[in-house]
Amino acid sequence: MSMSTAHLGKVAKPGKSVLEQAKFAELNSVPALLARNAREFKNAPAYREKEYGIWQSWTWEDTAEEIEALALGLLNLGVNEGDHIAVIGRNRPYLYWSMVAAQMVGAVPVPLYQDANAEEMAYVLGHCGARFVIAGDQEQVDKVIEVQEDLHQFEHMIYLDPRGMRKYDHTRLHEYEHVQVQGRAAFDELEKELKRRVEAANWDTTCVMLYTSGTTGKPKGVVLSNRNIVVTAQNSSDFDHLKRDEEILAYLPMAWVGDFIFSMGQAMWAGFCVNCPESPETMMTDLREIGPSYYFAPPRIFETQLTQVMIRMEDAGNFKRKMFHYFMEHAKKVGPKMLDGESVGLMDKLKYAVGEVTTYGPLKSALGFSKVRVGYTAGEAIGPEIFEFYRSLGINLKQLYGQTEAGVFITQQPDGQVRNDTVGVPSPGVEVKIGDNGEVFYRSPGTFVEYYKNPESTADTKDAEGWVATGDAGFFEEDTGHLRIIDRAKDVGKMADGRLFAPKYVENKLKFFPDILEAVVFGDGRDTCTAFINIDLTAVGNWAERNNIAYASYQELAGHPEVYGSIASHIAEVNKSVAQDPMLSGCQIHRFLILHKELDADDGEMTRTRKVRRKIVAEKFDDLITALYDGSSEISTVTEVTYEDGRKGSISATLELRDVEVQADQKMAAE
Amino acid sequence: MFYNTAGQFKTSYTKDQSLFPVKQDAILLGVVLLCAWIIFPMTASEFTFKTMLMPVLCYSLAALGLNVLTGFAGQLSLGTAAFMGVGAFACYKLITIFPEMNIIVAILLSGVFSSAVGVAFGLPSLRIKGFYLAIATLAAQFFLVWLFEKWHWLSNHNPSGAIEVPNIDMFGITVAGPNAAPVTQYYLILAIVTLITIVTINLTRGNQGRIWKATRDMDIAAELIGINLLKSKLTAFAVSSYIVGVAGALFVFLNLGAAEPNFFDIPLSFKILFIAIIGGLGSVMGNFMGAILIVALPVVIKFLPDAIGLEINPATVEHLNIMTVGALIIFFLIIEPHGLARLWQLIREKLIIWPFPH
Amino acid sequence: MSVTDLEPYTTEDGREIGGVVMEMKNITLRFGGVVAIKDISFDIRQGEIRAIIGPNGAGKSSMLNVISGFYTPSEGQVWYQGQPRPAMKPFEIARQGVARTFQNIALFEGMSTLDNIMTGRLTHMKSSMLSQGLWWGKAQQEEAKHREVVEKVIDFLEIQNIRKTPVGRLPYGLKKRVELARALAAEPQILLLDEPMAGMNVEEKEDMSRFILDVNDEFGTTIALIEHDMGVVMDLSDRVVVMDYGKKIGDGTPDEVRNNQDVIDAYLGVAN
Amino acid sequence: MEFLKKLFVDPFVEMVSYPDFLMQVLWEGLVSGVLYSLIALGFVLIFRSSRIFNFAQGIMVVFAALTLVGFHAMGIPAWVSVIFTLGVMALLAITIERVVLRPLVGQPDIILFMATIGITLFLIGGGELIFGGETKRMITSDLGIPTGSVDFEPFGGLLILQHLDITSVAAAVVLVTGLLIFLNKTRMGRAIRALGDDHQAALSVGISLRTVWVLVWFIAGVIALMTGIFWGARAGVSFALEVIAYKALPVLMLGGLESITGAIVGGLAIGLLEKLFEIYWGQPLLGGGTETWFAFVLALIVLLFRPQGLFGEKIIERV
Repeated sequence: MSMSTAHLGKVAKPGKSVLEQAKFAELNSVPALLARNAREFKNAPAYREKEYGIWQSWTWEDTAEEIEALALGLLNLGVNEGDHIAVIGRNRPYLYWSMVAAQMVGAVPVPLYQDANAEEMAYVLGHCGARFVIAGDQEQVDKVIEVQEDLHQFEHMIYLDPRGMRKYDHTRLHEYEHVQVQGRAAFDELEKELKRRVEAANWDTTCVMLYTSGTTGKPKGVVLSNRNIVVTAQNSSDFDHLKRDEEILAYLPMAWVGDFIFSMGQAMWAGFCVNCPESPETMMTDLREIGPSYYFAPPRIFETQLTQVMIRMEDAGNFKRKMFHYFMEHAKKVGPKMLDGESVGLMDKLKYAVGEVTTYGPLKSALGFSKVRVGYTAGEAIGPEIFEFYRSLGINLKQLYGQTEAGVFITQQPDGQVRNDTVGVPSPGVEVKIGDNGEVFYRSPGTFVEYYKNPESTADTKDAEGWVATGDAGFFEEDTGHLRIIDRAKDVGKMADGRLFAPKYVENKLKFFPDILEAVVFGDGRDTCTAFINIDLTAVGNWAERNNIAYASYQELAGHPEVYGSIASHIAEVNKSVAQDPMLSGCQIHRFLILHKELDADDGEMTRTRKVRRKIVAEKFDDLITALYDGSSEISTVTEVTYEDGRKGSISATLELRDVEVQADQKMAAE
Repeated sequence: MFYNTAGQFKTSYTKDQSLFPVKQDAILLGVVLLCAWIIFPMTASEFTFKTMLMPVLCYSLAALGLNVLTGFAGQLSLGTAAFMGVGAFACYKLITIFPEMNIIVAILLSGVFSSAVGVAFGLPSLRIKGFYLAIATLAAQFFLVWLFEKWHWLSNHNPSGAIEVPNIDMFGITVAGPNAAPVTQYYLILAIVTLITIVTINLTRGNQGRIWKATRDMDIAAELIGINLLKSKLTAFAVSSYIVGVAGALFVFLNLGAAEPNFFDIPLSFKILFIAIIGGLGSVMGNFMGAILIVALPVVIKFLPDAIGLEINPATVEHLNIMTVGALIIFFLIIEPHGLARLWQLIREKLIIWPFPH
Repeated sequence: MSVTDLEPYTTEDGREIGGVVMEMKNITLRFGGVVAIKDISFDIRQGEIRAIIGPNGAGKSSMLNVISGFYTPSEGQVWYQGQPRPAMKPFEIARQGVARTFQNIALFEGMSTLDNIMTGRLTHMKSSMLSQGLWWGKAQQEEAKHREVVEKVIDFLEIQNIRKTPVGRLPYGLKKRVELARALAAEPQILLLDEPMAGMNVEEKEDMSRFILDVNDEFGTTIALIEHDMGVVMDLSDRVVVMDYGKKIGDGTPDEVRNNQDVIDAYLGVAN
Repeated sequence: MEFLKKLFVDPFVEMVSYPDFLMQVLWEGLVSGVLYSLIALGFVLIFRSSRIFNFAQGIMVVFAALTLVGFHAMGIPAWVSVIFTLGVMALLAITIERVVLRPLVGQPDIILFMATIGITLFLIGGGELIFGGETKRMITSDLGIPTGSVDFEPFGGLLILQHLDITSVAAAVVLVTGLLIFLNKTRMGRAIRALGDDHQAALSVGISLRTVWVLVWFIAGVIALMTGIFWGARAGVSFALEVIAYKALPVLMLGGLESITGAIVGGLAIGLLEKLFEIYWGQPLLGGGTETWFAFVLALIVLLFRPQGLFGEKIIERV
């Protein structure tokens, strides 16, 4: 057996590399940025990956060499300009490089969600007509092989991790390193062609194609040009003063536009280092080790972390717990103010300093946030307590509003103007307007080119002047100029009595309670609103454990009368708050039930980014909705579920339906 | 708390295996070294040098030597003092026979003799294990001390068998003997102790350290994965006895100035063993903590009654001291059998995950 | 495929099986008056997975201990790489490329997972005590070089997240895996596994089987294992030796052994 | 040649020439040996029942003797003092079990060993604090132990047997016999013996481990008192006596840590041999004082050839 430590030797550089030779008129493509970085930042770290116990590092020079070798290898394999190259796998430097290498040879990189099942993968691969696939490991290779019969354009697959691959038929399979080795070997023949292709890129050629998960229907391929990505990266980097020495952790799906902008666009523009975790399981450890200075996470992650903090603190000794609560109380009072640059009293400052040593500092260290200079959350509304918790620790956490079609940025919060309920001001270079129906429109250099092979949808979304409909309803606050989002424009409906029905608005309020994981509100065109609730197993389970409540399953816990009671009181509280606003007061929830299963992407009830697919849920649980409105107090139902391994099964349950206290419409009554 | 490790990531094995992968530990050690090298010498009185600082260092070094054998290689020894004696007597003979020899060289060389004797008494370790071996090391203890007394050549025929250190110069400065300045001697001891400590840390964290620990943890498995047990044990005896011998020579030549054979008797062996155990078996830094405790304790017991105005005669102090040490050993074994070093490790871990309990 | 055919061949799943790498010739082992092994002969071929099975007390463990050199046979000889193996100490045999795991986990409890696996490399490490004491330079480089090999093993066996955990804190199943890692790190010619699945639950057994197959497959390591879980053995191994009361009662492919009447009587009959 | 003659011939010539002196030497060796055996027996009992290598055994001897003398000095009649002292030893056993052993159950052997060294120091310090450091006289006559001697004249020479020594040998024989009967015939005794082989089995007899521990430590205390009385009568009572405790250690090496027979035979052998060596080789050739180490070196050499000791069974190692 051999576990030789020698790597496949790099062939000595045969002369000036293509990236060094190529002439770029402007910094108008990712390869052009790479060439600049290799030239100017040379030995600064560009990528790191935790592997084999240490952070393997590549400088910008190394990176350029690696990417060019792969690009040559791709040419050698016969990649044509305009070909689509799918990239599937967890965040690894090699896969980021694959995307740049694809751009170098004039092909279009198409990153895919690695947890997509074979069927979903087949659709995307077929839709974009990928001739080449670059896969991370055996698992991804197997998925593609499973569906390759139906993919008429698919020709070659390159895999990264050779483990378990030895016995595969290698007529159409290639190992990543071998592709590079062959590419390097063919340098002399391919040099000219590669140079030509690299130089052929311009502002309007395609940089990347990203599939949006889409809340309804099949995913759409969003074509983003070099202009979209590079200009957006430049503007947003300037906005937050991102520099070469930032550290980020690349752990969000590579197929998601956010990751592409942060880990590719901004990283290439600003020249900072992208760090990839060892594995999803070690993500938190890796985060702590790296200590990123620039960090992005969806609200869900912040929420999970906060829940973890609270649970762990529950187990702490009396002294520590008291200390924690005492200083957190103080932090809530002065932390956000200090972050926004407001002045606070000397005593408060001193107390905060003590808190920093004993509580905030250690907490930030434990969470890996010690060095975060700029943090963002987006995708959904974040709970005010959660948002405030992180801000009060002194973490500069901000919100932004964006979408794939915009190359992420539409609005974002400048430093010092951070609030929970707005999404900030239009990003640099972005114009925003509000339509007659309240829908938000934008126009920017980041605005996407088109939906691939889908001119109708393109036309539906983007008008001739370049304005893009976001599909969200919102308004600008008059005094601050900040944008506030209410809900999806198409989800904002009318109650039977004509008042506004904004389910998301209510759902978000509900989800701010730690024991509510998801909520789905119904009521469009009806007299009253009702809701499905998903409890948060971690939070509720923990509560059950502390109160010695035994339960055998999620289902049993969900149906527990005490759980019902506490959820009912949460809803009543939300009703009070909803009732404040006359336009929305019709959205108070009159009846609810707690679902017997978690909404799940595998069952099609949510998107892969964990947004609820409202329509599918409504269809699937039709019987439950009927019961919510017919006054019955109990209903038996059978639901089909898909297990992790793809098998299907069904679960049956009898659910309780419960009424909730609602507020009389105070203002209307008063008038 | 204090241990914020965010951003301290390692990009090479060399860095990951460095002495202090965590920055804060390096800072802490820096502070300790600063105290040892600059602050203490600037502030200490002659008395403090002679009765506190220097004995702490010598005891630490001897305990470090014992720890190599017992803590790392798992071979319990009760004969440490005798090997210190071998070092001291060897050094005495070296400077008698070669009066021109540099004292540092003589001290470092005297360890070679104790090392050789250690290997000889270590030979049975392959066949004799555990407590049987511990008793066997007592053979060395009693035999060697007897030899120091009876073999008058060792003490240049001093009828009492005692050795007395003459005045010795090095580069024009008196470093040993009655005329030497304590601060000079302190620095010499400190330098040698620092050097040997660093070398020992290196030995114990690398391949040799793993070989010893494997021998200690499970000798049968160790042999079956390719460890030559005899070699492993004998190297442990050799290295351990070397360090112990140097500690003995240092103690007598640079601190005490004279010693009788029975100074190296079994109570000293036990004292070193306590230091190693209270400090923590299998630890390097623990020896220093243990030594500080054991040396400081009598002083505290002596001065504490004074401080609160109690008159206690010296004999009583001595008895109280012995009793307290005994109680302390039991106390430490009960609260943390792995010694002060482990205690510090636990505190450190707590600080790292602070404010979380786990 | 017949057992006596010693030409190299390729298995159905594409593994290369070579010539005989080790051969037991008429091994007898006695402890005082007790005969643990009685006149047993069999061979182990390059690249194969060879199992030794038998009911409790059949002498399997003693056989493995003879192979690893822990016991010296009272009679008979072990031939290794075409030569009779002279009487040697166990550590010398380990240095010839024979690595093993233990039925009752024999990890070094005072060390971390990483250090335990690093001990597997010690037969390959050369730097002197002196250079180790000085550390910076040769010893440090050597340490890093071997760490790299060890990390590949850690990656292979998927134990990255327990790298720096003291092994004393690990659950049983993981300890077994760390033991395998330690043996693998030695890059052995022959890997001996002493009841690798004893005391494991079904899931852990599946994992362990996969790792054993992967090791054999990826590195071509010759593996000899003893195990009394018949199902697992039959799935894993190329050839099986069956022992009972210290005697060999069967030898052949899993299918042959399964149909051997002596084996059915002595072992399967009892087990089922 | 001359040297070899001194080493191998002269001593034996000496022995044969003065057989009465040889007998005297053997007798004294035997007396010491009996006391070594007693102390070793204390060790073995404790080791068998709790795997504790009780380093404090020697100091218990001194402590017991000091307590006895101390009580007597307070004007308490000698035999009442003995009973009080036994009470103190019982108290000590209970205290040690509660304060030291119970919290340390399950720790590695070396930790327990260290704890007994801690006990040793505590007892030394405590004993000196209470009773003072100076050497005291054992209350031999108050206890009714005869102090005269019996003289024989074998082979025309002179052999003097001290009454004290005869009494101590006799008392030791009685004590050991009693102990053996206790260990073999009573339920409790069998439990103690069983504990050495199998904790579970001992527990199934229905006797709690703690009771057994207190009991063996108390028995060790009784043995200590007895040893203390006789040794103290010969050499005075002070902490210098602890050296005899070290003598029990090579006895244990020779006889094995768990063998009661080994302790007895080993003790006698070492007592005899070290005396012979000292008189016939040590004093004429080596300047004397060899008793401090002879027993250890002897045991070491024996162990090199028989690692399991004289009475241990051959160990078959398993993995």
